[in-house]
Amino acid sequence: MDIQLQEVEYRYAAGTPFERLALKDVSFTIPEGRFVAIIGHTGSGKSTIIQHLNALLRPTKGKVVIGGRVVSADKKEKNLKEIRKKVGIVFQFPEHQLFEETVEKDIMYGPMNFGVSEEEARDRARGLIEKVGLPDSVLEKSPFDLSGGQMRRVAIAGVLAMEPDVLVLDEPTAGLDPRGRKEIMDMFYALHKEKGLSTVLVTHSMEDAAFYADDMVVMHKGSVCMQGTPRELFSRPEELASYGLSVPEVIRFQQKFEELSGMKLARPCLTIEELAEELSRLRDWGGGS
Amino acid sequence: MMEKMIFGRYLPLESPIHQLDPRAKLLFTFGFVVVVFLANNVVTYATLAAFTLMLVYLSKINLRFLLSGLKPVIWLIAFTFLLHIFLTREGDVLVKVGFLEIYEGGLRQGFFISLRFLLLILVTSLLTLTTSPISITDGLETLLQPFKKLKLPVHELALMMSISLRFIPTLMDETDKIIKAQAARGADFSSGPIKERVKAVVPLLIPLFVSAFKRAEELAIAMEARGYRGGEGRTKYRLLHWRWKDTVAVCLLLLLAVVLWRLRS
Amino acid sequence: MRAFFVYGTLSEGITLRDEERGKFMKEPIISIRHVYFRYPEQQSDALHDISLDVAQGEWLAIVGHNGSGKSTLAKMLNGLHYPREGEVMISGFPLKEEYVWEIRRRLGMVFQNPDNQFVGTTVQDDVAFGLENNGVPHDIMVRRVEESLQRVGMLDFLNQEPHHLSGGQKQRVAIAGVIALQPDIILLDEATSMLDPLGREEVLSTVRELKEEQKLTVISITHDLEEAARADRIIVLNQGSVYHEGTPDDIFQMNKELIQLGLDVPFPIKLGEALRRQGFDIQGGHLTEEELVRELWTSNFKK
Amino acid sequence: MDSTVSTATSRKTKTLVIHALFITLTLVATMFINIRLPIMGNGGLIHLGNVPLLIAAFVYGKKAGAIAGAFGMAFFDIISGWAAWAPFTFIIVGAMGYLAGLIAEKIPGKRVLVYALAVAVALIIKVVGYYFTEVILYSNWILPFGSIPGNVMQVLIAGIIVIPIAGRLKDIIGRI
Ligand SMILES: Nc1ncnc2c1ncn2[C@@H]1O[C@H](COP(=O)(O)OP(=O)(O)OP(=O)(O)O)[C@@H](O)[C@H]1O
Ligand SMILES: Nc1ncnc2c1ncn2[C@@H]1O[C@H](COP(=O)(O)OP(=O)(O)OP(=O)(O)O)[C@@H](O)[C@H]1O
Ligand SMILES: [Mg+2]
Ligand SMILES: [Mg+2]
Repeated sequence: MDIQLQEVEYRYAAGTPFERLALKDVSFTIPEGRFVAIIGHTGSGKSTIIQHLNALLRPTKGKVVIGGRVVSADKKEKNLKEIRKKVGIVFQFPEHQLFEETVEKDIMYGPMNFGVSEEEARDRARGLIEKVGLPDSVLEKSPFDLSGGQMRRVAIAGVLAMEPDVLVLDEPTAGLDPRGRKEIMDMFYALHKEKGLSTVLVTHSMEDAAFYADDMVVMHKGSVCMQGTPRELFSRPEELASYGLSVPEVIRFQQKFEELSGMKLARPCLTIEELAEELSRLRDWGGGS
Repeated sequence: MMEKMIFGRYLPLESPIHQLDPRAKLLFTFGFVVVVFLANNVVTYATLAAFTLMLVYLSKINLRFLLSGLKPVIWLIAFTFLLHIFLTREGDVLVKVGFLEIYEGGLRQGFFISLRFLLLILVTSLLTLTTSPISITDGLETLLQPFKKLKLPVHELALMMSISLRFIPTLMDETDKIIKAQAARGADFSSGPIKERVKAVVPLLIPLFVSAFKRAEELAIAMEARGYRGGEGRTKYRLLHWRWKDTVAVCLLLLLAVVLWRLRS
Repeated sequence: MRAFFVYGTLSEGITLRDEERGKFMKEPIISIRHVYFRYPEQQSDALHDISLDVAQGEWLAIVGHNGSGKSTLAKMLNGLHYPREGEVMISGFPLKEEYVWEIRRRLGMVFQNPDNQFVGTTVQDDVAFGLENNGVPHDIMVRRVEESLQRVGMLDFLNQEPHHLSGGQKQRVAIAGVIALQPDIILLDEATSMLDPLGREEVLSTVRELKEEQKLTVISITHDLEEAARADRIIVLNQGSVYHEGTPDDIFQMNKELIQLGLDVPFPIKLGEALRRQGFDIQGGHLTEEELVRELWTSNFKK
Repeated sequence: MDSTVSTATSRKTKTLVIHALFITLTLVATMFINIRLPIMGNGGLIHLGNVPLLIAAFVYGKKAGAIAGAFGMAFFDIISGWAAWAPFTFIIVGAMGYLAGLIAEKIPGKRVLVYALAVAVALIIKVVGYYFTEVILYSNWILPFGSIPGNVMQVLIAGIIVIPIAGRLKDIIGRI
């Protein structure tokens, strides 16, 4: 299922004195099965965009096409549930949405809203709790008895339980320690690979964008200002800097090396391993002479 | 989405009324609410209305804007008017349509009471339109000082009000976020039978309260870490200045009271 | 008992006690000796036999996994709870109920969530909050509010309400609120963890400048290794105990061990490893990219 | 010194902050959290402002209930064009919160029944209180009957929502 944004504009509090233009003329596509990262500094409109991906917000101009269904300003769409079932969003600090008496019930809440039977929902909860790296015994506990990181995992399981076709993540690792971050990101990546799940990641971490994404969208003041693969975009560091963004450490290191040595690597490297390999290739081929 | 609207009632303009000390405005408003009840004939009501219009003029607030803010109560005023017309049977019969009779007294009564109502609301609205919530809190705190002797924790009440003001936008945002997070999980807040709708707010309310508890905890810790230990020994950053204008305003109200007292029948 | 009135109505922050304390300046500004702490109704200690010193003017980073006791330690240093056992001296005062207000004036904290520590309805009210609590006279207060906002670069936002500020701006206001009290020590408990990279950098460079200007001692609790790497010294907490203590160089040599502790290894070290695996000639761990670039170049390419 | 965590002041500060946040919650719920009932045409919008006040009363007791109700609702009146009602609201809704809290604190027995009783008492105070308020404001004895159904629905629905979750919330805050 593809999602297309076509010339989307969004104004908060439209028609009041407090109106605020948050998105203007935003067009891009999230192709099925891809991993797309959206980056941009604070207030650039990232969270506003992702709320359009499952019709939580309706554009004030332009349209959003979600797997064939059109959401636009003039048409009041009925039955948005169908869309929301297909596009799952993990919001920032998803642990703030937990409310049920037990972890199991909380995970079952989403699927049951979409008409999944109780047994089926329970099965999904049991299956998922391990996927998010928690022991079975957690299922019977109250979500409020867990640590922050555990709560986050339960909330994520609650979204995964809807079995969406597209998974949207708004800074899913904020506030976790480095190990927690890595575990959660690796889990999303594994899901993406295993199930071919389209994934949209909003992040402030250039490292994560470089490491996980196939495509990147850069936002600035409510517009899309750059689009392309991480390799393309990260080879334009000055431009990124003008939007208040940086490049991953690996790229920064590569730049420093190229500056000092006056040599150029074959391509921008996105991971440490890649950089080490490229460097050794450079050394063997000629740099070392 | 709604965050900036809340303080929308306060219009930061530069007018003689805006510049008054909040204490003066509070006293004036409370006084006015009492004085309004003095009016009981055409002359007194006309005086009162003229006085109110003068206040509106001085505040530099667009009358149309002011009236548009009264939408929620306008129909009530109209309804009061009609009821009084039909239910008061005094004086001559003016109109008679079938069994409905409109008396002169009814018309007058309906008109007066609706007007009184309208004026009350206009003046109280003026207070909130020309005074920021923070100043109102400050003003109330100072006005309530004498009650400290009666063990009323005036300082705590004022701080409580200002913290609650400060958290309005934050908690509204929070509400909005939770509504969206649950909607993304398929919660439906706007259809189905009553029972479903009532049940649908539980996933909103529990997280909202839990986050408020957590906030309270963190905020209290932050306050103590910054040396908060109750009202004793505390100094104040915001100081109010009572000027001659404020005295004039209060005197004006007294004058109005005397005039009305004289003119009422 | 109302001690804060005597020293609190400070004439520009220099108080009797401050001068008295000057004699012992050589001593560490914070010393913690064999401290134990347990939350009520808990089975195990949140802090277990902690001993450490903080020197005046030092930048100390405290790292550790989620739940390792960092915030518990931070709150203790501010007298938000007291040790069950052990001794703590802060800025010349023993950590006891009777001195707690003195300590809080000298050790300012900035917490993680920018929203939950903003008390005032506007920026200036918020900065004034701590001054009001300490009974600072009005004219001094006005000047201090202005000065401290100036220092953190937020003077233009005097009358802004918090919901019109970004997270980074709110944190800078929080810092202004702390330095308005002219403290000796400033303690950041993951103060940048909810910010975007730009906001994070703003806040940290603000603190760095202040530290130089005013000879502050800074303790920063963080998950951000780049931030920790810039400290003078790092303390690693693990399950309520001090696991290791040393310069960033020392700590980051621990490498694999850090990962076991739930932490990460800084980028230059990871890259150094990878390069060595590719047969590059790289000596020990480098903490900065510059060092590594230089060594990589000089000993592998420039022959 | 064994109880090493909360000193007397910190309890006071926390209570203050809790009260402040409940005022805000009452206000926010009154303004923004609505249930649209399928019945009753335009009057079918029921706000949930009574929910936080009842929760404050059940979870934190009479004082919290009174403060949340009195300040939160009166403040709502002031900023949304109902300023003339504010003083009455302050007393009526304050009394609702206070009595609901008092009943929840003092009367033993099955929680659900006690809470139901508290809601019933709050309902009576609201209906009677606003009836007389409007008698004064409209100078009329009949007109105020018009607002009774709305008032009843509001408290009733708040009660239906709060009674099952009050206990749970109390439990949750015990842990965090
Ligand atoms: N509920 C709202 N009401 C009014 N304006 C809003 C609202 N939410 C966001 N905005 C405004 O819209 C713009 C885009 O906000 P958005 O939350 O999408 O940014 P973001 O890129 O997600 O930022 P961050 O990195 O801080 O999460 C900002 O200028 C913001 O102030
Ligand atoms: N109020 C409390 N009551 C009971 N136990 C607590 C309380 N606060 C913290 N703890 C426990 O004390 C331990 C240390 O917690 P602390 O908050 O100090 O960790 P931290 O290192 O700051 O973690 P993080 O990186 O998540 O902020 C944890 O096991 C935690 O569960
Ligand atoms: Mg966002
Ligand atoms: Mg912590």
